[in-house]
Amino acid sequence: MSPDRSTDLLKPGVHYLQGAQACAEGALMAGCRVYAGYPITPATEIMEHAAHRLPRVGGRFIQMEDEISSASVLLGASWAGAKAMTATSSPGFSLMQEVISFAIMTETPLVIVDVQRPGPGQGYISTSQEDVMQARWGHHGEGSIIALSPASAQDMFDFTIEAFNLAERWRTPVLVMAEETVAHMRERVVVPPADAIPIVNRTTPQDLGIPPQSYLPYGHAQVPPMAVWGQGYNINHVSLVHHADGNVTRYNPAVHLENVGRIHRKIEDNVDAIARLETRGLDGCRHVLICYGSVSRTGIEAVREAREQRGIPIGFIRLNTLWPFPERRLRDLVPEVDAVFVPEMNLGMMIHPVTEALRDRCRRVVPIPSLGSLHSPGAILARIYEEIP
Amino acid sequence: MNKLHVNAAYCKGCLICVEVCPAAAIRPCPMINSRGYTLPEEDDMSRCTGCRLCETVCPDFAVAIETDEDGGE
Amino acid sequence: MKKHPMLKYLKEEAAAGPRLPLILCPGCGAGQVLNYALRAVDAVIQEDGLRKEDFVFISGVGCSSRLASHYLNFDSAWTLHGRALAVATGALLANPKLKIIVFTGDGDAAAIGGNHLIHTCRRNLDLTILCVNNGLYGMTGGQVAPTTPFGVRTVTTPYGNVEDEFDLCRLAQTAGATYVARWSTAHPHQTIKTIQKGIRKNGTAFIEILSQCPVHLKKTPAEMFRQLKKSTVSLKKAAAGRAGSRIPVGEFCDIDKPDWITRYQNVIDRLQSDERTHE
Amino acid sequence: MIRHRRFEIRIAGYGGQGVVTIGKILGTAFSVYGGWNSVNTQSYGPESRGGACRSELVVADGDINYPYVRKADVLVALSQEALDTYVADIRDHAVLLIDPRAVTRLPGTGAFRLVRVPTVEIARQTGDIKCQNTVALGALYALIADMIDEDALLQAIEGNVLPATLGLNRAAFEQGKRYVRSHFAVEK
Repeated sequence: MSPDRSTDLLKPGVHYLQGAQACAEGALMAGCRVYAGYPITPATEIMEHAAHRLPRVGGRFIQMEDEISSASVLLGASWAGAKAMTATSSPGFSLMQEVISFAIMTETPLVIVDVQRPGPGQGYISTSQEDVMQARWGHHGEGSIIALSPASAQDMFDFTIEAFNLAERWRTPVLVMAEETVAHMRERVVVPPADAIPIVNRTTPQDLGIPPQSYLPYGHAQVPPMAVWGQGYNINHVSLVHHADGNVTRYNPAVHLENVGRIHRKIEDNVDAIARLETRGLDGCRHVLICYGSVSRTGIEAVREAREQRGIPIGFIRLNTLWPFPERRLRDLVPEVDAVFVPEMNLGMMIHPVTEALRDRCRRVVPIPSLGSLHSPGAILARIYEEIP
Repeated sequence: MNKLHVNAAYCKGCLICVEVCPAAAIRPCPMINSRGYTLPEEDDMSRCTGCRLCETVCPDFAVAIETDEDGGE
Repeated sequence: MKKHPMLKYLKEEAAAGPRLPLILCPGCGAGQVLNYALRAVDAVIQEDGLRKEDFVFISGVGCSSRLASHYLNFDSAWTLHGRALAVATGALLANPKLKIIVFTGDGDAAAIGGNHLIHTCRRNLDLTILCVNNGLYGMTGGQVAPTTPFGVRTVTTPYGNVEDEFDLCRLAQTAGATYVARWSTAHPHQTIKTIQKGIRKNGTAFIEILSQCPVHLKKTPAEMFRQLKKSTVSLKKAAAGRAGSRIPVGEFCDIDKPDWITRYQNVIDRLQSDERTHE
Repeated sequence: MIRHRRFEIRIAGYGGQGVVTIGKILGTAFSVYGGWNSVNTQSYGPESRGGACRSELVVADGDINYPYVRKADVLVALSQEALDTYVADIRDHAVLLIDPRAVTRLPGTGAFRLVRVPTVEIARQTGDIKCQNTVALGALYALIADMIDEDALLQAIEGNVLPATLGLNRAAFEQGKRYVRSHFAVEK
């Protein structure tokens, strides 16, 4: 039963796992065979589990000297053909931003898990959603990002697999914005049979019948096929503004716009294919509560109680994907409402894109902040009752 | 006789090739070219032993020595 | 016209136009190091029956790192400042069969990437590190580097450097690299042989190549080349106390010990045999 | 005992008593073998090394949204500090399972059912004081036996302890269970 003693991937069936373990197991299931990391609370359990399991599935684990090198390892591993992951917590996530920017520009599939803890500075080692803006805007330069927000141990398994699939599909770094809450809780995790788990692998030039002499590492399609090192494609990964063939000699702003514009659009144009959200009770609702991650567990409880106790017509939306932000979808789903409540474990971050999306759909947007701990349902409920007497 | 080939598009006129030539077979060209560089040129190629040190030290992949063997290929 | 023999390994023309000449300044030693490295690779390919696609070149940021920017007709990557060794670590872990050569400079390897250099050597990862040491930051305009000697004036030490320089070979050797050598651009044949040895070494090979920056040190390339030759001395003579102010060159160490991949593979094999015993 | 829609167990003591392991075993038993949902969390902070330690389990027959204990139905207190810290957060008529050697000061008032189990003593007699936690687990099981099968717990123990200690842990579990069954009326 214990995954610690299995020599293969996690067996189909019911397991009882910590979110951190589920995350590492999801990665292995998705095909991750290189893991590099640096210890940091509260993300360390992912790394420890990876250290334990990687050699048992024929992969390789390495503990690096810092978070920068951990993230850098993923670049080389990905180019050499492996699916690769690291996990860290907020201060380490800050250190990885340059690599994230680099991975966006070189269109390198890799997965970074951030088990968020509160800041700024060392802050504390409890739970947090304070990095959700850093996920989108922390890296220097343009270029969109994909960031997922798990809320349970099952999500930690499922979303990590999805993160690898999205990374390979869109040839881009993908972030799993976990929280201490979800990384440390133990819950039932149901593992489907391996053949029922969709696994995406990157498109190679061989897949498209492109021979080395006509291969363009940054061309052919909105998501260019990616050659693997060692197969004769002489692929050169480069983050300076480049032409489709990887040539960096003649910079000009038009090439820059084409290069970075495509990298940005391949994510943003496909927001509906990438982003997912969950809804409850939106029909006829007069108010809506929008949240993500573990706060959605408390949020749905508060919504249920508000409806049961006082008959308040309040709907519920959970953002499974934080970025790209599904603005159009949100506008389609939310009718004209009075109040929009946004509980977050920060002082109000995702409330900004929510407000921008629903600015003409509602009369007010109400932040419900919490720092360092998960809101209790009562805390959210109290704020709802305050606003809707 | 061996022949010195200088790729004028690549050569930046550092003249390390002239510096290293053990036989003093090549020399700086007295003319400055259109890119502002002084390129190497043949001096007395009868002295060239075909050691190719000039090729080996060239930072710009700009010089090449053609020997009789090359011609025979 | 006969072309330079190593051009067969470079991308002269590509869809978006010509890539050569190299972006480097006239007489830059980094171009020579590229020439030497390609000759070493050429020899290893021919003598050891390796294929061109077995080789990968990885660099960080700086003058020498431009060597892997987009010229090579090999698999390659021009990566982040200081992080080339970490990126190379990832590639090695993903595919240990790759022969990975890292181009780095003294700033890239010893300052911003100093920690990665130490730990790469300590782990004895099977990489060949070619550190082009010109004693300063060339690309950004000649600032002081960890390898700039005491007293030298640069744009950021206008009154003379108050710090001592790093001896990178001693550092790499102490940290655990299995093959450590130093030559200069003025030692072409020794450098080429040493790089071949480094590629064949199963473990971390750290090769420092003293190089010239004619632009920032304001001398002609030929003068600098001559000076490099004069300012170096063999390790043997240095050991006999005859170095004076000259820099020792030669092989600092050449030892045998299992590399990281071998040791990790032992772990994988042990786990699998444990599992078989239990079944 | 009535089958609660949501049932909350808090186990507290100090580091080294195996508090976290009991939580894992209980969670596995309920979720994997018992047909319930459960969420197991543990106190998390630098102070949890050797100092105060807490493990929580929320059990429900439906979805568990809020993952933490709000008012415990059962508080297992293995140290005085644990009791002092958490006794205020128990539901009316909750079960208070304590080791009387460790917990000597009890609240004067409050509606709770007290179950005193000398876990350390029983563990010593069973063979090793390290299995204090499985003694407490056996005692706890005897109190919630209407919610879960003994077999579910025994399977969960097997998956969560070292194979070499399995026999000892099974025996400790049995002794804890028997103690409560034979003393329950007295304690009540």
